[in-house]
Amino acid sequence: MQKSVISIGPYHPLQEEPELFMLTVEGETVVDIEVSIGYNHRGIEKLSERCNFDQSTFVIERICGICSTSHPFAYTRAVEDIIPVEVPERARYIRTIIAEGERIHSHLLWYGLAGHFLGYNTVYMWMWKLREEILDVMEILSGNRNNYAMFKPGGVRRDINSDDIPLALKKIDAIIPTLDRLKKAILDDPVLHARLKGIGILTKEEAVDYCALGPTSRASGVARDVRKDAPYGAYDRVDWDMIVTESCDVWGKAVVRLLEMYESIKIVKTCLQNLPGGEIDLNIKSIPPGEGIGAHEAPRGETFHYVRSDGTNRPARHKVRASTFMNLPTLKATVPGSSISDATIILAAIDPCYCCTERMAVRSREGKKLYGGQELIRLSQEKTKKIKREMGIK
Amino acid sequence: MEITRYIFAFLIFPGFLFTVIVGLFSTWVDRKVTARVQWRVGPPLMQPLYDFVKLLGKETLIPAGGSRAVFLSAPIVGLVAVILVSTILWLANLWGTAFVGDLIVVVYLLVIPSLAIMIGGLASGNPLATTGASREMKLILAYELPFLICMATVILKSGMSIKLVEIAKTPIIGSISGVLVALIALLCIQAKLGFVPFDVAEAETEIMSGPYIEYSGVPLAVFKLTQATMLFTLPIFLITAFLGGLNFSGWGILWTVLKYLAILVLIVVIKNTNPRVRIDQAVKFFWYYLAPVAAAAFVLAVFGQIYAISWL
Amino acid sequence: MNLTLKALLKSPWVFHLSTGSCNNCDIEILDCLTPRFDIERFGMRLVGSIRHADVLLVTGSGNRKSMLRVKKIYEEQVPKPCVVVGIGECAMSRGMFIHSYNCPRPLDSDIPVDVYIPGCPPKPEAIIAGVVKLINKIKGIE
Amino acid sequence: MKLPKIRELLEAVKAFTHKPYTSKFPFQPHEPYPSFRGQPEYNVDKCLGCLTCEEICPAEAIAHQDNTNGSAPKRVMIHYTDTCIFCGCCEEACIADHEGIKLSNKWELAFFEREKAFETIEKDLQLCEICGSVIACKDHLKWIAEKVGELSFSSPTLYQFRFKSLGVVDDNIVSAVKDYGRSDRVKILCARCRRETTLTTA
Ligand code: SF4
Ligand code: SF4
Ligand code: SF4
Ligand code: SF4
Ligand code: SF4
Ligand code: SF4
Ligand code: SF4
Ligand code: SF4
Repeated sequence: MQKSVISIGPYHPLQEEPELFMLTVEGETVVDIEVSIGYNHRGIEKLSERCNFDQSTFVIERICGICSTSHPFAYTRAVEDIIPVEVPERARYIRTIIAEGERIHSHLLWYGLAGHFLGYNTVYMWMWKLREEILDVMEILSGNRNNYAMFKPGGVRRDINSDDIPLALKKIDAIIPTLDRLKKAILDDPVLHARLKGIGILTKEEAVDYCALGPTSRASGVARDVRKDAPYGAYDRVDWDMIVTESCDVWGKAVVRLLEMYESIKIVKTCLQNLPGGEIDLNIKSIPPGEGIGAHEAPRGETFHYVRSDGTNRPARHKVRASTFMNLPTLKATVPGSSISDATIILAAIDPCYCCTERMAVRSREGKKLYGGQELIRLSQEKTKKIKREMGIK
Repeated sequence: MEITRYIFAFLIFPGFLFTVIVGLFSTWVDRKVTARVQWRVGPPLMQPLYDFVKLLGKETLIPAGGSRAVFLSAPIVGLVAVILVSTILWLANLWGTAFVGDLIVVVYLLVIPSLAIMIGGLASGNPLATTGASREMKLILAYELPFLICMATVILKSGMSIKLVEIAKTPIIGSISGVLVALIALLCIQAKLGFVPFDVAEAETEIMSGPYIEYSGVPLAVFKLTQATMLFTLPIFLITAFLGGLNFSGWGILWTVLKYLAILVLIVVIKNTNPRVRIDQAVKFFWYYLAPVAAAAFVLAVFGQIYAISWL
Repeated sequence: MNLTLKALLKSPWVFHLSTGSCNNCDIEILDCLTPRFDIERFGMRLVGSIRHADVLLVTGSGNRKSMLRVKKIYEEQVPKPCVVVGIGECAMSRGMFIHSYNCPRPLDSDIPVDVYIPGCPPKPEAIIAGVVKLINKIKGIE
Repeated sequence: MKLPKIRELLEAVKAFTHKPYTSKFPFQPHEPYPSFRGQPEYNVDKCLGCLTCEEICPAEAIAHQDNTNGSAPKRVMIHYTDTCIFCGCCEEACIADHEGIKLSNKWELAFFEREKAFETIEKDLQLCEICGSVIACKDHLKWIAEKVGELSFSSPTLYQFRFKSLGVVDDNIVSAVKDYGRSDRVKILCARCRRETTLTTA
């Protein structure tokens, strides 16, 4: 059959962010997928290196709006790892509250968007209606609906006002009955089952091979979660469960996210109720030379930061490895062979976002790919050899 | 004189003008009910009209690769077909004006808007529009089969009549087979309207409005108008064929309006509580599930007719 | 005021373009559609095809690669008349990314922007208020 | 229990029969939560013009301009609305008890011309009485003098300034002439001139 290329993006209602998926299709069947990103590249790592350690949190926060807590969380942990210090107990709890609040709103957001991709706009509206309440909670606690500006190396920037806690708890409690209803509705919906089950299969082996993270891997039976594997924040102080399913398909990912929301609600509530007193900040004055790593289980999987300090007040090197970067290649395993309609929801199922994933491929003006990752590495190696030759180094 | 009456009927009442006005009102009902089901307020009453006027005032861009004449005429063909259907239906219901076989003509005419969308999409030369057009084609093939069986049942139940006037007199819904075919026809109409779960052809998040992708300005306005008038005409068709037609004497007016609104709301609620199915699932659904059920209903109706059991 | 413009103001269909943002502004735009804000009350709709757009909501810091596209979209693909709304600090001065090597110029040096809505991200209320402000301005001038 | 589609329909009916969730905005004003981080605003009375906020601002949304021409030298503090990311660092760092610049609750900030997207306050500047270069804002010097109390007598700049602000010494000494005499030492001086006078006068 004749092959044609359908491009999704860079501006497409499927995505809030610009990126380009080139689906090679035969009729309605996708045979190959290629991802072209770079529409969102802002050179964050370099920007971070020109800010001081404290200011960097704001750049890092703006890697992405949905992980606007996850990145600062991982970053501050990396900086604290350099010194090394343990943040005060109250700060740990506050960090956990903000991070889990973000997970709830992120998963609700995903549900809404997934519904939207399936033409099920009612789910989109219903879910985002709940999300509004969570965003209100975030606004009460942190002063903004997104980009919370709460994290700083050594603790948190702002305290949670104890007067606000009852209101926040009330708002969280208020969404639970509706969430229950929607959960049951989603789990029972025969059309959703027909659309989501058995598509976009990522087997356990593939999940391991591709190093899939977060719900993408947990839906394939890989029980991995930084919050459990190497607890930090207040995650070892509260009781919660890791959600793992074995179904490996898009449905599994949806179920994982659905159930994870409940765990997050549990964590946020426990933390708010048991918020310990004390300091919220260590007032770190200087960062010694050295290097540190920090990880945080973002809504989409482990986010990882590496920071090197040379003793000045700026990071000498800051490296970000975000979850979508690892999840994106799994599309190679899941998309080919599906139909165009399924492809969109499979793409959506990893909850993709590229703000943090911007890497490089070279294309000609006409969009023909000239160099991919492999070629670029080869070119780089050749150039290094050439330079070495010129400099007379063996 | 006769001819002026038909021209009047086609252009003003119950043809173009009337259909368009009530059609736009129906789109408003659609959007309002959608919004309310989603906990929203929804658009103001005049919104569909504003949208239409605005589109008329916008620039019309014509894709470079496409065929200009086909691209521009497709929407008009679709619209004219719907207006014709509407005129025939209303004339039959109101004044009993009818000709033999008008049911068949209506059924044929109702395919034309979908064909127009397809042709327009193909003419724009956009790969996504082409995909949309090919999906539309598959969808037509899918829903026409059960739809035609339903129509056969209707003809059978109304005493082998293919005149709308006579069909409208028999409320077919009053029997088991009648209920079955009415429900099936409702789903077919959902597909004809291109509503979720059968909006595969314009699936915005998959193929960016499919056939409409390259349309802007006036032709887009005409397409929107076609959709609006369809939203008015198809429920009326349903009422005529299954629910005993329109009645405008005394309380009948209220009853008619209620019937119409009920069907409209039903369609909209179905649209809003379902995800979109895949095209292959849609085809399967219509062929493997609805068509056999429709056939069974037909058989029931045949038995009913032979043994004169009215509730079959 | 002529009829077309009046209808346009009553039914602005928006298309959303992100030029390298942190996503938040984009999400807040989507938020405007949801039950709490429901911009359909004002006849606004988010459309899927650029051909159907009256308003471009642009977010993001003008990344090199996406600006090429945005310019092309603005100049060739959007049916005129069309207004451009810059949303978020990124779409004005580039906000946090002002020193980025990949965001060389602010948005308004490439395409004209009719109204700016500051915030990082702006509340959905702010986005609505900004658009209302623009509508009032257009009404006032005509 | 499995109830396919029933719950959706019930929720739909519920939504249909209940009042919409939609807020009344923009027909009724919207009031964000008190903790909301809105537009930062200078308090011209509290701000000392110390530039800490400018230094700390991660987005470089704060700048200043020193106008030394004219009789009343002024420092203009500029806050760029089109750059600020509402992080609150400036308020957190402000040396005037976090009151010189404060995040307000204002969120409705849309504007049409970006050239005008800034807000300013003016602070009186103290210039060096010899070379005329900028030392600091008057309020800032006053603040330092008050902070260090009698220790300010170790710095002529500070105590002179303190006297002047108390009206003990005439405010209008204009003596942009270097006399290389000891009297230079009891002037309000910039660091450079202070060093020079200290080293060169006996
Ligand atoms: S994974 Fe997605 S949400 Fe998280 S930082 Fe990256 S782009 Fe943002
Ligand atoms: S890999 Fe990407 S993010 Fe890293 S330095 Fe290169 S361009 Fe920047
Ligand atoms: S070669 Fe690859 S793994 Fe090694 S430092 Fe560079 S980017 Fe990292
Ligand atoms: S203005 Fe702020 S929230 Fe909006 S895209 Fe830019 S960084 Fe993100
Ligand atoms: S000595 Fe002066 S410049 Fe240094 S930190 Fe203190 S006030 Fe700032
Ligand atoms: S709020 Fe943040 S970005 Fe805005 S002026 Fe203050 S420090 Fe700068
Ligand atoms: S007193 Fe506060 S507001 Fe004024 S310049 Fe200093 S830090 Fe900024
Ligand atoms: S050595 Fe002199 S010039 Fe340098 S900081 Fe100290 S007082 Fe200022």
